[in-house]
Amino acid sequence: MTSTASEPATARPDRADATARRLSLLNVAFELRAFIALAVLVVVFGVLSDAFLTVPNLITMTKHVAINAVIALGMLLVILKGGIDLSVGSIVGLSGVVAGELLGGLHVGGVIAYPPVWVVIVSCVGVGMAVGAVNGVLVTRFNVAPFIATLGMLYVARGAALLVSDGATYPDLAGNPALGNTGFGLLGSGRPLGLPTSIWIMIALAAVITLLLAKSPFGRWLYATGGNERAADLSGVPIRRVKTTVYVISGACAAVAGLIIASELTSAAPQAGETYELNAIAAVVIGGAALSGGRGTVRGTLVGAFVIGFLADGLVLLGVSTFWQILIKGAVIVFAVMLDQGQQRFKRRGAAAAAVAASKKHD
Amino acid sequence: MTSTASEPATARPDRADATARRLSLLNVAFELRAFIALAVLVVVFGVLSDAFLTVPNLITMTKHVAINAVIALGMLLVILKGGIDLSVGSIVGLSGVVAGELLGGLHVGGVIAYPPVWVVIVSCVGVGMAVGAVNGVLVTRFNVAPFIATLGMLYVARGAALLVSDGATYPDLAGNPALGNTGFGLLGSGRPLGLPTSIWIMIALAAVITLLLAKSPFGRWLYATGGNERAADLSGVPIRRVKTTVYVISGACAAVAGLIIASELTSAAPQAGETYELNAIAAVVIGGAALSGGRGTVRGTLVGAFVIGFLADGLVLLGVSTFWQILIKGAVIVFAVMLDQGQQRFKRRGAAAAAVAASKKHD
Amino acid sequence: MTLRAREVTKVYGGTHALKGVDFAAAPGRVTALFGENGAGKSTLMKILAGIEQPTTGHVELDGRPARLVSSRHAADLGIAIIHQELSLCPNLSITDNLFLARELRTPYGAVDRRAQRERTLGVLRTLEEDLDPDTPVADLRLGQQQIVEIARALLQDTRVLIMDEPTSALTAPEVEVLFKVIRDLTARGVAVVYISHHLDEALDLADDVVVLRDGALVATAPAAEVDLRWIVEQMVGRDQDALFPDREALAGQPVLELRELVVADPANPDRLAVDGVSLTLRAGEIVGVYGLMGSGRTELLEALAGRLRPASGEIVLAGEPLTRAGIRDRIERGLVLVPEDRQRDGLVQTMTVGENLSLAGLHQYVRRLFVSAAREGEAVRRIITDVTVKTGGARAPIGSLSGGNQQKVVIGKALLTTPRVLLLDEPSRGVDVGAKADIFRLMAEQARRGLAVLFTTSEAEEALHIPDRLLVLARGAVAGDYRRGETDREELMRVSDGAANGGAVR
Amino acid sequence: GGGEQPAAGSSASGGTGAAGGLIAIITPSHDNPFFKAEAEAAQAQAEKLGYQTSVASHDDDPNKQSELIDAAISRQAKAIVLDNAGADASIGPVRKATEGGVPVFLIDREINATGIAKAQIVSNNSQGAQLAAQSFVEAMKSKGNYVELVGKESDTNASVRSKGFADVISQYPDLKQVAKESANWDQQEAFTKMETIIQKNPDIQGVIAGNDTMALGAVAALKAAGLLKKVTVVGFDGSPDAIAAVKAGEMHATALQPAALGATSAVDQADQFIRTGRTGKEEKQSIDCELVTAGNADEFGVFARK
Ligand SMILES: Nc1ncnc2c1ncn2[C@@H]1O[C@H](COP(=O)(O)OP(=O)(O)OP(=O)(O)O)[C@@H](O)[C@H]1O
Ligand SMILES: Nc1ncnc2c1ncn2[C@@H]1O[C@H](COP(=O)(O)OP(=O)(O)OP(=O)(O)O)[C@@H](O)[C@H]1O
Ligand SMILES: [Mg+2]
Ligand SMILES: [Mg+2]
Repeated sequence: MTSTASEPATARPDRADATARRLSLLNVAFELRAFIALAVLVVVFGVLSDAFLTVPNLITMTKHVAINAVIALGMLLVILKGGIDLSVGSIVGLSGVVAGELLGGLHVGGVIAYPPVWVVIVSCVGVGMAVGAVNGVLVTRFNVAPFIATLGMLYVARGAALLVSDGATYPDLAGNPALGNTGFGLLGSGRPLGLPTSIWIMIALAAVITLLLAKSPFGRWLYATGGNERAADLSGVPIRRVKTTVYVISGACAAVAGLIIASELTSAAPQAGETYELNAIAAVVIGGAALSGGRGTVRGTLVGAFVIGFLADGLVLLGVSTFWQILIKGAVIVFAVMLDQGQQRFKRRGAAAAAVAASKKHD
Repeated sequence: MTSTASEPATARPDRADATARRLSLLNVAFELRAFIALAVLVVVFGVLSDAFLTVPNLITMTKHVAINAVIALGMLLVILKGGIDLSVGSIVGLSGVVAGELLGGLHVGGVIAYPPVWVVIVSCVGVGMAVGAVNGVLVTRFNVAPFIATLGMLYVARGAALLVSDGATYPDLAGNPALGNTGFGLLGSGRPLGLPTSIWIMIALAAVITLLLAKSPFGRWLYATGGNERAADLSGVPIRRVKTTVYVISGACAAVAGLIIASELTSAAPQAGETYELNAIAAVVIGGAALSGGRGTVRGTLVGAFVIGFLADGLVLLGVSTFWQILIKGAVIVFAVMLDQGQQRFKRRGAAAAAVAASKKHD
Repeated sequence: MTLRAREVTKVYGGTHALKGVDFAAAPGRVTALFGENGAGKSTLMKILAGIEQPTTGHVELDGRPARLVSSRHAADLGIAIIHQELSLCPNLSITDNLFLARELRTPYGAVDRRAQRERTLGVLRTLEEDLDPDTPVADLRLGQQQIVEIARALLQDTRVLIMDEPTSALTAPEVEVLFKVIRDLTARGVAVVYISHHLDEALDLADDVVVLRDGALVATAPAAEVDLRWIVEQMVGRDQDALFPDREALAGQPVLELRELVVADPANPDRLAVDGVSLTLRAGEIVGVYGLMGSGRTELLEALAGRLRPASGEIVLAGEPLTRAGIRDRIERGLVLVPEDRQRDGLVQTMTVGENLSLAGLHQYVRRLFVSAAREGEAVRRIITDVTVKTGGARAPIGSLSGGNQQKVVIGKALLTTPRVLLLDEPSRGVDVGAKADIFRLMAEQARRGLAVLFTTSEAEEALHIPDRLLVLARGAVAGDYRRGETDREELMRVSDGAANGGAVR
Repeated sequence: GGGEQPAAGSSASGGTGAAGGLIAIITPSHDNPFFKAEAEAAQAQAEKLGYQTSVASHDDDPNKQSELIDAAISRQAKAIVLDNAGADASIGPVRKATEGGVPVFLIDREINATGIAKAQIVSNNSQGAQLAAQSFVEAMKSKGNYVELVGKESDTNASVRSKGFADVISQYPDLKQVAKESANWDQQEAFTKMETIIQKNPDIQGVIAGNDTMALGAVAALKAAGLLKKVTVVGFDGSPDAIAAVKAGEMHATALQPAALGATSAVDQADQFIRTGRTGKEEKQSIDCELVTAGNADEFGVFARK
């Protein structure tokens, strides 16, 4: 270094060092962003309400979270790809309606056949996958923007649900032992090992998708497609298949959520699931995923779903008015995502300060 | 050319030529895509319903279109920038509520002041602009993705509308001559030159925005920001100001729509405008705009709004069941956008075929 | 006006892009700035043009410290920059791009389109470019876009003009026009900073020479006193290895055959990008494709890789027709492309170095449905050594590598698919001399192992020295076909230029 | 706009003496069985009387309602049968229709104005709520903790019913309301909120809900928590699903609104008005709700006595 540089250098290192250290602390704090938002919620509600931090309440809230989490996990895949799926809420409704229709019996040439519950479940998931496949084809073959393709299917699937059910709610999905189609209710009310089935479904799905993303070629393809579609394409990634697949999985997840809801209520309404897509997207984004694709994790998405779910239930426990609930929800969504941005800015600044400090020391 | 190639070459030109000609005809047909969708609707409904093509009905339908068109014109600017504004529906509700509150009188230190109608209108538009400004700040200063920022504000603005009105509807906005605040109803029921005020507002707004986009530097900046934000930034385009401005305009447009609705109904409900953002986005995209930004026109957006509005009213005229209406709406959205894609693909294929044909002739 | 950087340091994340650099651009002189990829040339220029702020140090204008808060601010002070990466708005017309954020206005405040159009025509005339000012930039080929970028800088009332690789996409005649314009400007007292990896070209033009290495300024000299050798030495900090390794041609069996391949130009379907190309590629052979911008090299390679669908013709790989196969299929059968634009087509920026390397050959590491971390890791480590990628490890983010090293990652990715035919589209573009030599060595090495290599280049020297066989493309058709040593620079220019004059427009 | 349609105008004021023409039936979304039943009853009656019909739903969006009314005016409908989208927000559109020459017959929900609509035939929400609350109090033996689920808070019927409940229950000091939460008329939301409320107040003996959909959501939550046996659930509407639940002993009672009756009566009066220019009835007519309990559940069908 020349002598002109050394003078300021003697004065600066400590300051730069201190800044770097302070920022790196902040950094660690922000790293856990979504977790922090969650922790803040838990602490605030825990203090304000005795009922909040009890085991049964935590289980109940987690059960509520599970529905959004299941949809959000499918949404995560779509968002990782750089897409968005607005049709999931309608698929929730359609799936329930199909379950209701099938449990009520199929007219096959004059006689009524009652498919067993597993057939019903498979069919509902199949319907969800079919809607997802249409989304996928619209996006990949017809180059329709995901927002618009799935917006269209939002209306189409909802219309279909209303037409199938003729607008009515299927009242009793408990089945009839005589017809061999009981057991549907277990999905909602069963409690293997003391936890509601829906929580197990969420855990299993999260595990499968984590594995899929971390270990399978598909996961790698998905991150690559979301990160840079052209590069992925030239590397031989079957991008159309990847894209179609994520919509299909997202449709399946939404259908599962629809089944859980129908099973919990042992009834199925065609208007179920309205605006659920917004909650799912919010969970994924609060969980740190980028809407532009290529960035996001299962863990983050789960935490995002917990933030949204705990917030809603906590406000109910506190008896906050519905109107405030709506407003607070919006504020929390924006705020959680701002935290993320703040984190990244601090990270950049911290790293720069640290590097300057380090370089000064080497001189 | 080698002789091996000349054999198929003699056979190919005619076929290629014919293909090229056929495709270029198709091309012209597709050029008018959104217009065609509209024309098809008009013809179909005109044939199926006597009432459809009457002057009063066309005026009525256009009046209905105007509300969505006003919101969509604001949305167009946001989409041109490459953003999206999900909060417009809630702003519609909030704007009406603010009008209701102000027309009901302001408590200023013990006395109640009744602001004149123009103050009320300015205030409502101001509130819409304020929500838009918050969107803009979140997007530009805090780097929150537009989808998420405006999703948050969707809830915040709706919550605010419900809180201000305490969930109630403001019943009578006609004003009181004694208080000097009459005239609010004219916005909705006035008919200057035989056309409802809302149609004039739509026309005026469309003219202003067309001028803005075509003639003003701001228009260039907006297209540039949507086309390549980095390049625009490097060129010295004040991209933050451009981005913030479009959200503010979008908020203002939504507020105007809210005023029109409140004035037509001479009452204001806090839940007004729910899901209107989806109709506005659909209109803009059907009108040929790209959600990725930089492409879109006022004319297209208007046609898109007419497609959506005429479709809704036409289906009602035909007495199509609500459930089918929902499904058909989704299908039309997807189909109209597919037309666009199809057009572009045919264009490419047609030109390629023509080039091959031309080159073979020269040989 | 003298623009000066004083003790400028710039840190990005953990990277030191600049370490206390002093630099000055003097009025009426061309200062050429040299350095390897990642030496910090662009960063220094961005600081001088107000796009980036220095981490420490400052900028001086005529001896007084100046804080350039934005590119706009710098432009208002008379500092214009032509960016290395094109920064145009594809959806706007040429005129709109030229006047973006500096619109001429009518008395009513509207954009004065007529005046803008006139002045656009004027500046395009200066650059001897016959373009309609209303053409959307998206419809221009890369070279024409670069001309627009240059025209924009010329339109401003410039006192300091910074040109960061302005000629990377220009044809030889276009470069000559540009040089003429630059000389006019310096004669009027404008200070010009010129950056290029075409060292000879830059040295020709320069009055002063400045060399950066690893973010530090290592040498300054008048251009008259130095030669290419010296510059290269300063850049790499050692004697340069031979750029073009000696090798024996060892052509084996034919692996790839093209018959009468015709490809439409995807950007402008009215013309054919590839017009009836036939070619046989043999194992162990390196074939070069030389041509000007727009001669159709990229389209030829993209059609081979399966990215573009040929309008007619046949592609045969090892006896099997490939014409209908998809990209993935071709990769598995041994045909892989290293694309021209590594940022856009080569790399996934959100993934690590290792994940990028293994992406195309991932299927080889799959065990029972899952990617075996052990196998993948081993392959990645091996290839990092083989292609000599300088990186902090397989887990480093891809963005942390310099351009040359990123290019090596793209090549490494292709090699990990165990190809039979390696297609490289301008593998040396925007890559510094050191990395260039590495890449050519790699190509020779792969050919020795029996790969067939097909690469494109815009540099005559490379075209003459690297390949065993050289094709010259002009207007999408084969205009020349030579064995090594059968041709020279002049003939190349003539063959490719002649076609450019006849066919550049439509 | 219908000022320029003298033909329609005269029919509204004077009557044509003949049946025939179009009757527009506009209700909230048919995904609620109540509105579907009422629309279908009106349609059937109108067609029986020789009218064409058009059936549409405004989805509780006042603006969409206004548009549907515009459409009816342009089609020169003879009458509109309307279940409106808000007591205040609907005044303007109803006035517009009346001034446009199309008489409006309101069913199920009133508007906050008289003299505009030709008839307002509403089930007596207040009376029904009091009926339900009375039965609730009896089943609770006048004491215990209870939860109230309120409908969409921006909907008038939600507050009218809530007030009706309170009018009765507030007279019994031993009945303690431990939570009052809006579930937006929605089953899934009622389920979720009920589950959460149970966490805070496991010791509840009763749930009273502003409609049956929410009541059934609460039933599902209570069932899942194993509390249903101990908790009295009372709803409102008398939907077939709720009646089935009452029969099964899962709900204690519901107040049935005779939807079909109101709708049929509205069409009859419209017909009368079209032919004679008079309905022959007061504008405001209220139809009393009926209480459905296990004892009389078999007597009821789809929003009507069998
Ligand atoms: N925005 C950025 N963020 C992080 N690192 C950066 C950024 N821009 C440049 N760098 C890093 O700074 C160093 C210098 O980059 P710079 O672009 O100035 O090199 P250059 O000399 O222009 O190279 P080339 O010849 O390839 O254009 C490189 O290591 C590069 O990776
Ligand atoms: N309209 C366009 N928009 C964007 N890029 C274009 C356009 N036209 C051509 N290009 C790009 O410009 C380059 C030159 O065109 P082309 O591919 O036809 O010739 P080439 O011989 O491959 O030239 P080179 O490889 O030297 O760029 C290519 O990379 C091509 O993708
Ligand atoms: Mg550079
Ligand atoms: Mg090329």
